[in-house]
Amino acid sequence: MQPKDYGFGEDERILRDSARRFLDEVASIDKVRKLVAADHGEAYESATPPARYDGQVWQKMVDLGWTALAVPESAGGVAMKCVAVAALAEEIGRRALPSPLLSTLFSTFVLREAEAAAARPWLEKIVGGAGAALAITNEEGSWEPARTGLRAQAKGDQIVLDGTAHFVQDARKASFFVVSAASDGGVALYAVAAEHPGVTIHPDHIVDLTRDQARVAFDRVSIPAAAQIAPGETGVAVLRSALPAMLTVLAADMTGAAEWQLQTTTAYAKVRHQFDHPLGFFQAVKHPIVNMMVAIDETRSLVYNAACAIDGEPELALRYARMAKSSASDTAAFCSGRSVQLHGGIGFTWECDVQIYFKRQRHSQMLLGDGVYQREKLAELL
Amino acid sequence: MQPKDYGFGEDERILRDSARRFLDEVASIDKVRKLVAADHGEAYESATPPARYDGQVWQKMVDLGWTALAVPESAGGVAMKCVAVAALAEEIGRRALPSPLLSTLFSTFVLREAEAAAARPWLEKIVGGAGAALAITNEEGSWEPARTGLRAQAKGDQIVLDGTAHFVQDARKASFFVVSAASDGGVALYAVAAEHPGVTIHPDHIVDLTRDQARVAFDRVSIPAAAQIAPGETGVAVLRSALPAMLTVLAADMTGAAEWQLQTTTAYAKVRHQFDHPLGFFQAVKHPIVNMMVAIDETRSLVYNAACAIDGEPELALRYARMAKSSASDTAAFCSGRSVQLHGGIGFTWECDVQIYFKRQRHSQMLLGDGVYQREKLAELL
Amino acid sequence: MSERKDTPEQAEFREYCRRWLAENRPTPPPFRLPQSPVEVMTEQQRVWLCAWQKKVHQAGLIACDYPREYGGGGHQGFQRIASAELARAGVPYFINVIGLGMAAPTILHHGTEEQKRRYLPPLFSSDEIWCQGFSEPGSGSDLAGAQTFAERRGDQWVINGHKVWTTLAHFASWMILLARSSREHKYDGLTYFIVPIAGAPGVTVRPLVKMTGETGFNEVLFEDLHVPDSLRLDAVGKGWTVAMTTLLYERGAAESPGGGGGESHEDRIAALIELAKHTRRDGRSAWENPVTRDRILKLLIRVEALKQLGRRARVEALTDHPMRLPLQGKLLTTEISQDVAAAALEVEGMSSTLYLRDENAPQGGRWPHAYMNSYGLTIAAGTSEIQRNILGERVLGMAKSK
Amino acid sequence: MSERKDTPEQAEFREYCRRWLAENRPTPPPFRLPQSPVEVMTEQQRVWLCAWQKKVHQAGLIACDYPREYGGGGHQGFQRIASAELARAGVPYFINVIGLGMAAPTILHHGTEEQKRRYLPPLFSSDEIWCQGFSEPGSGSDLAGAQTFAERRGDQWVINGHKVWTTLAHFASWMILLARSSREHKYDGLTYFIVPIAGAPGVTVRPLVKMTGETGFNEVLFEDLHVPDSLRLDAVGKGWTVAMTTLLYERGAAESPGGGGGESHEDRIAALIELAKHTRRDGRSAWENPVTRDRILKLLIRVEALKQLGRRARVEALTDHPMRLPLQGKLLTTEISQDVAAAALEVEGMSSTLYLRDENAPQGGRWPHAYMNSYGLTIAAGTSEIQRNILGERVLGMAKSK
Repeated sequence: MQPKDYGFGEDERILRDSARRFLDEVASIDKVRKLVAADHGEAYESATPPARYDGQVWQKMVDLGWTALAVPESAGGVAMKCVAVAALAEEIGRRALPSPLLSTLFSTFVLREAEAAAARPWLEKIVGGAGAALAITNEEGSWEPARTGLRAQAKGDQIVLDGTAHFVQDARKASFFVVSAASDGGVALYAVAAEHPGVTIHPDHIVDLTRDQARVAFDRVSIPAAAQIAPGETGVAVLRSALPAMLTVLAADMTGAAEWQLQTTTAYAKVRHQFDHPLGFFQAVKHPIVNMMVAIDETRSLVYNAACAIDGEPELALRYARMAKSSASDTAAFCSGRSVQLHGGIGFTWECDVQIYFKRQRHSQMLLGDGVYQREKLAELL
Repeated sequence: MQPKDYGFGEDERILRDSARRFLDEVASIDKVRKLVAADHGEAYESATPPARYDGQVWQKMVDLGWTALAVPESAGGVAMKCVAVAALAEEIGRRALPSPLLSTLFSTFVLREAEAAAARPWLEKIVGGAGAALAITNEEGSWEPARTGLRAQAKGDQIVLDGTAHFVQDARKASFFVVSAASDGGVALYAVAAEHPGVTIHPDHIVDLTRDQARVAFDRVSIPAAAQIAPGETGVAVLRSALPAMLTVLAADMTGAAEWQLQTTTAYAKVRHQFDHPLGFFQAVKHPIVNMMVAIDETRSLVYNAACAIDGEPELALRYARMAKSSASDTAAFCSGRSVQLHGGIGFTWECDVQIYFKRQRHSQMLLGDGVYQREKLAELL
Repeated sequence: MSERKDTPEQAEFREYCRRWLAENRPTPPPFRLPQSPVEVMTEQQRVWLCAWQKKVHQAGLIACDYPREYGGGGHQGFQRIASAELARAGVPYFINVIGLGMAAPTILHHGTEEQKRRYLPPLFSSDEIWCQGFSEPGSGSDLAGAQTFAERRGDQWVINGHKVWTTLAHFASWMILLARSSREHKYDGLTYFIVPIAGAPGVTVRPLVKMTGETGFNEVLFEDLHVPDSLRLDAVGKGWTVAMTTLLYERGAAESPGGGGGESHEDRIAALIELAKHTRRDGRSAWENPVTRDRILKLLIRVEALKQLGRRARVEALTDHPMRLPLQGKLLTTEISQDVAAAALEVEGMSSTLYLRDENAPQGGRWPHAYMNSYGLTIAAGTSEIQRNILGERVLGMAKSK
Repeated sequence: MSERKDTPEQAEFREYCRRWLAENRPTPPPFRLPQSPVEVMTEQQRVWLCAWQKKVHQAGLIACDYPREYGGGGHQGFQRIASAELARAGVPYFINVIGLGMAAPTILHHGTEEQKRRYLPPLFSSDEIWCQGFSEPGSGSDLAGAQTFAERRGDQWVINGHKVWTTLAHFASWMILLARSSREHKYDGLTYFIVPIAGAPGVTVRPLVKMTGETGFNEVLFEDLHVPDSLRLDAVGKGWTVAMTTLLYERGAAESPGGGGGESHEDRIAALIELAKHTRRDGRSAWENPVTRDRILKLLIRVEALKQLGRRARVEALTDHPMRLPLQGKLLTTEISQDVAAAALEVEGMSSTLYLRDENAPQGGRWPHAYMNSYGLTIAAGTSEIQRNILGERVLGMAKSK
């Protein structure tokens, strides 16, 4: 039975409220701006694009137990509900915080579905604060679990990985990668340390200032066969089982960011005057802002519904998660556009904070597939 | 080379201006309302739905030569440019005039493409004032020329037609039908008098008050083989050649109707006061009305472009005509919705004239295929 | 099975509701019932529906939480249960929708003891049907612009004016009326009355016809209607405040007209998907057309979002502002209804030209009808434009647009 | 081949333009030229572009219809031909875009004989570059709210204030400036000036950075800048009227920045279709995804509509109101640009995260860049919201929204 309150109880509220307080302190917009947008030349003109985040803040997030949240107790985690994780992600998104938390959560979701003994040490590393990232996307940027840019071949008791994973998120903040590769038995999953010989990270020059992204090349990377975390017969299924939580947590992050866009645009519409009235007096400003709110509340409701299904009705989880991400993508596109437009000239400048969220949201919109893609996959579930 | 003025010269202007004067006189909104919307019970509750139009007005339209406009000179017509016909259709649409003119023009476009001696007497009938209608649509409401609800079989020097044509426009205002039927050689075309034995008209109960529509059943309808106006090898091609003009003229009618919706809604926004201001003061009213205008001007520009291509660049005609009808359908949907909404409570009543146009436009939107359909077909032409 | 955190008493009541509804579900009448109570027009329909409401009231499933002395059940938190069970049972709606949804709570909040005792019991039993006199030809969105005038003459009021869109006035014994008692002040010049309709001298009720061709609401003209001062609700000049109470409940009433039988958004989107799967054109179903399907799926997602919005509105920890979600309900409900119907017309293609009486019309011609009716929803009880003003001003705190 | 109804003289001029352009097409410079003149930032770019404009001016393809005594060609109806041939040849744009598009016509309409003789010739040759000082931090859409103050002191004016979004100010010799000369009247308190920028005491030019990470416009601060009264354009208090002249030309200038080289909507939609056909994902191209294709085709149709709108605007018999079509140009152009870029991002999917410097970015990363820049278009020179006000008021005659 569906809990009326999405299972969002006292524990979840405490986690969320403490996260709010912590982030208010360490991740104000001024601090985030200083971190990622101090200088436009450095952001976009450097030969090697930046991958900035605050390592001390990350260490505190680890100390607060955030990397252990989604890890099963058997691997030293606290195994909180997905609604708790979604609530946390919403707060992260609200601050546009650069950190490997989302990527690490995604990796956690995959590892905990793998249920192989080999996955356990990696989960323990995550609890200990190691950042992780998924390397499962091919050069087309496909989000189909069966499509990978890597090939795995058994060589005695070793497995050799070759190829390139594209669009690896937060690659330079991760200590290891969860990798999918085509093997003779199907798509198998592996975990590979970032500093493993043969692994090379080629950073992408991206628009988003709050993430880093890279192609990760694997050149005859040899790992022990025992390090396989899902064999070819189950790799696609494992990725698919992890997908609802990935979609939902990403959508939660986007909801938080969209809410920031709403609040910031509303605040501007109250203080900025034109034609002897605050902007918000004009329906051409007021109504689009209301439409932002309506879109956000639809998305947010779908996010908690999906999270709640992951916690209690797994058979509906993917369906609801696709709905949440479809809605989140469309909401992000709409709110990002309006947040810039309704700020007028200033909204179009580097110095205005809306650009930071605009870019993060455009990036998130495409991650795991945009709205059109989600709906196409949703149709298959009906 | 494309004429800069769409070939809309002096002759075309004179035709259009005289049409305006004539229609101002005979087809004011009050007269049209009296004709089609005097009583809601009669409109929607009669066992046999009404098919009202003003026969005297129709006779005057014939006297003005409107039925001869698109007919080749060889059949006694005046063969004016498509831009002229489009301009006339725009005026008809602006008045939401109930008449068989559009159906008759559609039939003319098909007959004149047939180029068979058999088509000529029917074209002459049209010049003489006979209304005609296409019976080419199956029960699915398909607009693919190759799909028909009728079957033709040769029996000696006779051809026997069986089956039902659906969605026949202005069926009860037509003296004859241009019919497509699957024959052994392909889809062939025939002309059949409405009173021919075996032809039965089953009127549809439709929403639109300004048209009548019917299923036309053909029960062993036997006609001379010489009455075939296009043999099976060419029927589909003939229908396809006629299609650009049909699409364009319909889109022109819809443009005129949308312009009426724009002007009427604008006028209401000027006189109706709420909160101590005329409605048009409020951007929530003003901006949607402006969006109506923008949509209409896009459509109207595409209509004249398509008409001009029909007159001079036939290889581009279908492409441009699909564009015009796609735009017209989307514009009609948008303007119809806004015209009701922005009239507020009164817009939702029978007594308000916007309902007449709303319903005509919803009908036109589907005729010959809606916007999604047009774009799907357009993709095949790129 | 009890739900949520029903108390033992409430669980027992829920059980009672289910049992009663299972045993008393009415057999459908031999004539057509319209889709909603606001379209009820015939005497035959009225009689049948009044009998049904009266029976449910007697069984204690209406007015459960009102005091017993006003015809209620005298309970706490029972109406929520009764309404949920009525909806679940899918039984017919209640005809006295304006009375239950708007007049009753307004009278409860603002009426005198005498007024409550006099008017509420026959309202609940539907012995007296109510209508609402707010809108006028010159004031739709701008309610406070009402010009219907109530002139004080001793202990009488003389009323003259013209109200429109008055649902059910043709059956109504009483109307809740917003009238102007002073021309000097816009908001403070309004006073709220209960006025007699059926048979009252000086009152004319005329049906208005909707664009759908159906009647269902009316215009009401007042020419020197005399009413005693005892029919005034709350103080002279406080009409706007009383009207705000009514409006607070109007949205709720529009959403769930006092009982079950209304079709939910989920039902509607399911019907649309069914339609798309069964509508074939050019060798495939409309559902197989990816562009059409994408449009439908967007709506399916919005319908789920709307449902979850309602669920989330009841979780305090997941709402930021107490009115933020509730105030979105009307806007979303009506706009989604409109979009669903429009999508259905796209699916139907040429068949969407066929109307209610046509035997070949898909699903009985419901979609062109629903599409036209949807404009009633986006206009009535505050247009979508006004709803956006309210959200921008009351929830987000932006400057009033007037 | 001559076109339209070229007179023999015009046909000859067209022929001359084509020949000259064929013979004088510049070889591309060894450094990157930005996509439009408003993004020109380096001295290297400036020198190269000024040389090009000067050469074209000397050849007689700039200012063709201005009187000879102001540096023009003294012809009638030649500029249309020259501009069309420049566009057709696809040669680079002219750097002095603000000067050619806005300052020159404003000076021609409102300047004194001396002003025209002094300022126009070096403007056309790009010996002097111009910028425009209208917007301020506190007044964007509400131009008449300008607070930059010009105080009269004898035959001098002392100017203090702060202008923003001043394209090309970093290279400019002169600025057309809208300033307040009286605080008593909003509209009638404005006066229009020509003021010196480069090297003028009291003037500070600081670059502003766009969200794209590029510079290209500036803020300009005035601290006690002294200018003689001879730099005033038209009468004291007539600044608003003069500014309206400038705005009338601004839209035109924004659309065709004084010469060829700009990419047309047709080029852009063709690039988008090309992108869609070559972007493969999950076993098919983006063009084969019907939902994506439908979105692109809608845009293709709107681009054709926009082109035809321009064609129809020149056919009097097919326009109802002389300003109806021209006033739609800016709104449509900018919103379609935005929609085309957004559709391209959908096509690219994950690759849309890659920016200009990334070697794997499709089509060089142009689309994320174009998408961000498109907000400059929908905001600058009157936001889309303001454009809709103008259309509703000036064309349809609805009440002013303020």
